[in-house]
Amino acid sequence: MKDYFLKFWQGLWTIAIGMKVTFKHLFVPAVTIQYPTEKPELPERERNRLYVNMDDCIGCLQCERACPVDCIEIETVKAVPGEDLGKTSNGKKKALWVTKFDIDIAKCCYCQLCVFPCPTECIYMTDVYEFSEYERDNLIYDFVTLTPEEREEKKKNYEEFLAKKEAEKAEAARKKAEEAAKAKQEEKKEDKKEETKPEDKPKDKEE
Amino acid sequence: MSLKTEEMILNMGPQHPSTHGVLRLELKLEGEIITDVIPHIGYLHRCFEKHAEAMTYPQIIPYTDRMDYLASMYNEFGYVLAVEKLMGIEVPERVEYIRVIMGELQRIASHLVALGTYGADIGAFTPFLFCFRDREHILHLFEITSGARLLYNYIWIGGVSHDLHPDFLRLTKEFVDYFRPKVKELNELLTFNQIFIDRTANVGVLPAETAINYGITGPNLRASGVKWDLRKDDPYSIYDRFDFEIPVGNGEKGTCGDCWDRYYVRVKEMEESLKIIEQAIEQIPEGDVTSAIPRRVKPPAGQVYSRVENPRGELGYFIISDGSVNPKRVKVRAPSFVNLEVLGELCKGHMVADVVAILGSIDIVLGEIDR
Amino acid sequence: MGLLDKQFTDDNIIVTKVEDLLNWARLSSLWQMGFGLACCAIEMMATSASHYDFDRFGVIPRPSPRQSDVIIVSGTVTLKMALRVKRLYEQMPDPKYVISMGSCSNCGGPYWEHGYHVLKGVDRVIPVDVYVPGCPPRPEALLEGLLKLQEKIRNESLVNKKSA
Amino acid sequence: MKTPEEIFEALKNKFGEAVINLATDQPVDPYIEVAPLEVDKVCKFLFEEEGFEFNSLLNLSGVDDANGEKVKDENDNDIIKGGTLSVFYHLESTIHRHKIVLKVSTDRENPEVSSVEDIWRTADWHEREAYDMFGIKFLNHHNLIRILMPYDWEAGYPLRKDYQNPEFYKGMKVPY
Amino acid sequence: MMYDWLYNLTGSEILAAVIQSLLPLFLFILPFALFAVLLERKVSAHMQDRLGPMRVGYHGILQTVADIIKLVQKEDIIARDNDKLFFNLSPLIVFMGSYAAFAVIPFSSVFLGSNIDLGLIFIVAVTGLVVAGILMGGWASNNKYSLLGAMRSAAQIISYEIPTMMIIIVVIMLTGTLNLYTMSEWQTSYFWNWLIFGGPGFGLAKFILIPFMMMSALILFISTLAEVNPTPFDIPEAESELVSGYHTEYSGMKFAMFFLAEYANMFAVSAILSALFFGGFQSPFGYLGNLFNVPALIPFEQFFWFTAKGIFFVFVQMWLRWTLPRFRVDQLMTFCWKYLIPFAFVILIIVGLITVLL
Repeated sequence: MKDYFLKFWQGLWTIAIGMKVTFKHLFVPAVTIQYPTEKPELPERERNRLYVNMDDCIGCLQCERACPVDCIEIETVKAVPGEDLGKTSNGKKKALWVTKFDIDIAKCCYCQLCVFPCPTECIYMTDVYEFSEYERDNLIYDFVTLTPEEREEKKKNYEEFLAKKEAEKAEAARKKAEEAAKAKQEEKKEDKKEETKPEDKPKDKEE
Repeated sequence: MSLKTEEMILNMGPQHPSTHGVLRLELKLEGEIITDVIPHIGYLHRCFEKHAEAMTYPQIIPYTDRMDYLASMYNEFGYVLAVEKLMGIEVPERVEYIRVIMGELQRIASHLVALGTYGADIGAFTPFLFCFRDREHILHLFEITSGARLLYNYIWIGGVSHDLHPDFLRLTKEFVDYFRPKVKELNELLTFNQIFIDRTANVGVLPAETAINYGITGPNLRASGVKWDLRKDDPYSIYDRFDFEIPVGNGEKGTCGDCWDRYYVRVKEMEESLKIIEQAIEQIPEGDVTSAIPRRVKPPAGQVYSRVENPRGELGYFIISDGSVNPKRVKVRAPSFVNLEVLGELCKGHMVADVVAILGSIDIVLGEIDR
Repeated sequence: MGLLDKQFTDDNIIVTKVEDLLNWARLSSLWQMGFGLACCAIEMMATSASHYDFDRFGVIPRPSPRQSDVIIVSGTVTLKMALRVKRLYEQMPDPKYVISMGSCSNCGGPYWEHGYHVLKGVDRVIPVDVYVPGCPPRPEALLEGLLKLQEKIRNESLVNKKSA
Repeated sequence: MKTPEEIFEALKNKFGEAVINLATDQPVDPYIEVAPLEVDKVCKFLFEEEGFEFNSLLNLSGVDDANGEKVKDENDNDIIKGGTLSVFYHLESTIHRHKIVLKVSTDRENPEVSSVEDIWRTADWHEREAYDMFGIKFLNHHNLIRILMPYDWEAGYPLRKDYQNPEFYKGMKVPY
Repeated sequence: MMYDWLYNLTGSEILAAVIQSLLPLFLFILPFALFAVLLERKVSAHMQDRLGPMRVGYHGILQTVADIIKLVQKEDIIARDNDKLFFNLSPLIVFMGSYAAFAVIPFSSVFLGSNIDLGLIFIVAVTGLVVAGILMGGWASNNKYSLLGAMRSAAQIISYEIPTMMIIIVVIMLTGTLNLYTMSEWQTSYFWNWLIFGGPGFGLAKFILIPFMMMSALILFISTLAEVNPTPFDIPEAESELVSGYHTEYSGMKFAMFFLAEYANMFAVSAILSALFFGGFQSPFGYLGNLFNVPALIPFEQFFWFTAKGIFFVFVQMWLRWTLPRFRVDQLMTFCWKYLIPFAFVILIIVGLITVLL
């Protein structure tokens, strides 16, 4: 009988304490940050959207290798010797044209593993977090500063350069082959005079 | 004339306000009384182990965060200890202290979510919001140091990615003083509320032997009266330098090992963690945190099993390496995966409302169960 | 749309006035279906908690799909779960919207390459209105996604349905 | 507190050839190799024996050793033939505070291991997961069905090294 | 009063009676229900340190208007194998049940729905109708959760009507009338004449009665509360267990009817409690009208005091809703049968003795 009343009294008492707590909180000022009007100031190590400062990027593919999700795709084209690609901020000479550098931010898991290995610190995470889209494809960011024609043109003149080099090499090889052939003809002339082993000479010529 | 009652099968389906994520419970009901509960999992199976075999060791850390997304700092801690044990790396003192502070802050944040959602499952919505309001302070601490709110990739193999923020220690001190009265307020509002006690005392009683046989660990095991905490019984990192008690359930409001004990053990554990953080803040030495981080992580061929005291129980990493840069196999012993098995046995004979109470008291996270 | 399924021929003043009112009503009381999958669900809960307060925008978490207007797919949609998401979407009454929150539901996120059990993007199963990137997106990013959705609803028109 | 060597000696003279050897070459923890069909008797012994009392199974993990030889199957993706699948058991006694690791290897074509489910109740889901991921059949397990993957997933066992993604599953494109 | 004025305005009794009973509904209760939804969200927000609706109109004033207009636009889903008749009928009956109670409640001495003598019995009978509506809704939605929710709500409402009836008998013993209007008149204006302080007139009976009157006011508040399902007793639509109980399958305007019926019920409960124990429309400190002897002012003052008391008790209900966890079904029953009914019975006997002896 005693615990019957004790439980009834305890029920009322603990409910009263609980209500005191919530009533007290009616007068505690709200902690809400009213987002669209007051934007919170974020700490400087904040990790939200990736940004690549393209004129510092030397196309070393470190970030592409470090990314666990493989959401960075980079294509580089070697520069033709004559071209001048300018210097990175810390004075390193650039040797590669970066023709394709796009980050699929929809796949990115914001783990910051790509920021640490970058030698010129050109890829880093900004504190921009407002970039939701209506279309999924606008989330693939293309960071290259060259216009599409420039990229084609860079590729084209690299191929020409390659083709030119090929041509020179082929020519050089052909010239060498002619000299070798001429040298062989002189030997053959002398050999004809001495008539030593005729059968192995034709084999050399065929190789 | 016995009334022929036909058994009703009720699906608390993958989308249900109180299944803590995507878990399907198949309840066999007689009226309101439950005869059997079959949990169906796998709705969040994200193939962690397949990813672990395709990534290098440092690249796996972001994926360990996403397993138990409420205690991701502790997942990283467990994984990194396993790899360091395999490679035999010695970590500087300051890093050990940073890891302990971060781990204990994460334990408080994870318990706050557990207690908050438990209150919401029982019906009281205000404690849920109070717990989340206090948790925001911890998230702010994590944000100024590592840059992210929930998934950090902060603890690396051999060190941590950034040193502590200049005013991190001051803010943590402020948080500890701010949070102690808040725990008392939560107790007043929910823990000692008679309706809450009626709903949770003597519900889902887990005796000690079945707990050990089912491999239950963490607050659920300690609530059944077994004093087993890896920080004391199998000490890793520098936990042996701090003095703190292990709260154990003693059946204060009902039989020992019921839902109320599991809830109250977590509340007291938060207070213990506050003590650890205070001691760690005083003793933290100066030093460089990234000195022991190896350029390329290439452990020798072999296998290691290392375990840590995750807020939900014993989190074990079993790593087999074949000497190359990628591990051959990483198996995770997730505490929630093991704790959920006992649900079927705990819920027999209870009512539908109790299933929600018992499930909330075991405090599972689906990311960890399905991996 | 329930009461107003009749076809309207052209845009006249009355329609645009009524249209603004209906759009305003729809966008200022988007009832969200309490449906969390993974880590983004925790950020969604943090958004409805005291610091960021979803309720300011008129968004209440409703337990059942029948009473909800917007389904925020927050977390990884696996193949086993995709069929349920599709059924839930079909159970919602008609003027319904979808916010895909987080990298995982946008396109499979960190699990796109080796995730054999992960659906690569929820837009393969249900039509998505707004993609909120982030892993997990900050609560403010989710609020900004909601504002974008509200913009989209604001210039929806009765005459040519779902034109925007 | 028993060291792995003592445990190995006790098992060796109790079970003879069922217990194969104690491997201590690789770093960190030594493990005892056991024949696949006797593993439940060994575990029963370890569970009940006076000095051992391993009352808690920490972890049961399937591993694809991938030590068979690679061969091309019909549509030219490589398949591992032969070789073994193994299962690791991590046991611990909370009374004596000692731990031991058991390893069981079965061949890859039809892997069969006897189940320890009736000794430790926690083994039930671990074994179902090993079956789901590797296809290791656990004999006399009361309900050996898939646990993580959908129940009607017939595209093989995902965690094997030579697993290929199916093209479609219920009308949804699986690969990216 | 209002009836005679309407009668000579319209000339026919039926029309006057209809307008008179419709007036409280459209003029006061519907706008109050809209206001109560917003009040609930604001109160619950500030109790949880947050702000509640802010962006819809100034400080969220138009929030409920937007909700209702949106609910009108929603598609009205009736599943294929729902029981069509009962599915559509159920929200109507619940809506009707909770609004009919206002026909009898006196808003002020002049403005009164219909002054019937069986006021209290009519209210209990009509709130009993809500049970039928909920059962119909639960059964017709052909959904396991709704069925469970409906079964629970039937058990809960029926078993909580017993303590309500007992307390009503206690009140009738003291006031001698069932008519709410005469009861409010009887508790004349100053607050010490209210029934909770033992009713008008001085004497030993008044002081002995005070503790019992307070206990019976508490029991009446708890048991009528249980019929309206706010959180300590909201087992029928327990959000975390039964998805949302009997109105899981309802969408669009049908759900809006359930939604508004619930808030109207909240006001009905607080109106009954204030009418019985807290002097209905009597002002606690006498009337300004008498002070400046402007008799026309009194009805408006009374109306003000009536709504003030109503809103205060609605606030107390919200306060309870956002603090307390939820009962389990069997605990709900034990609380009713083992605690409320014995206490009500003891009070019944003692008050009976007091009225007989003194």
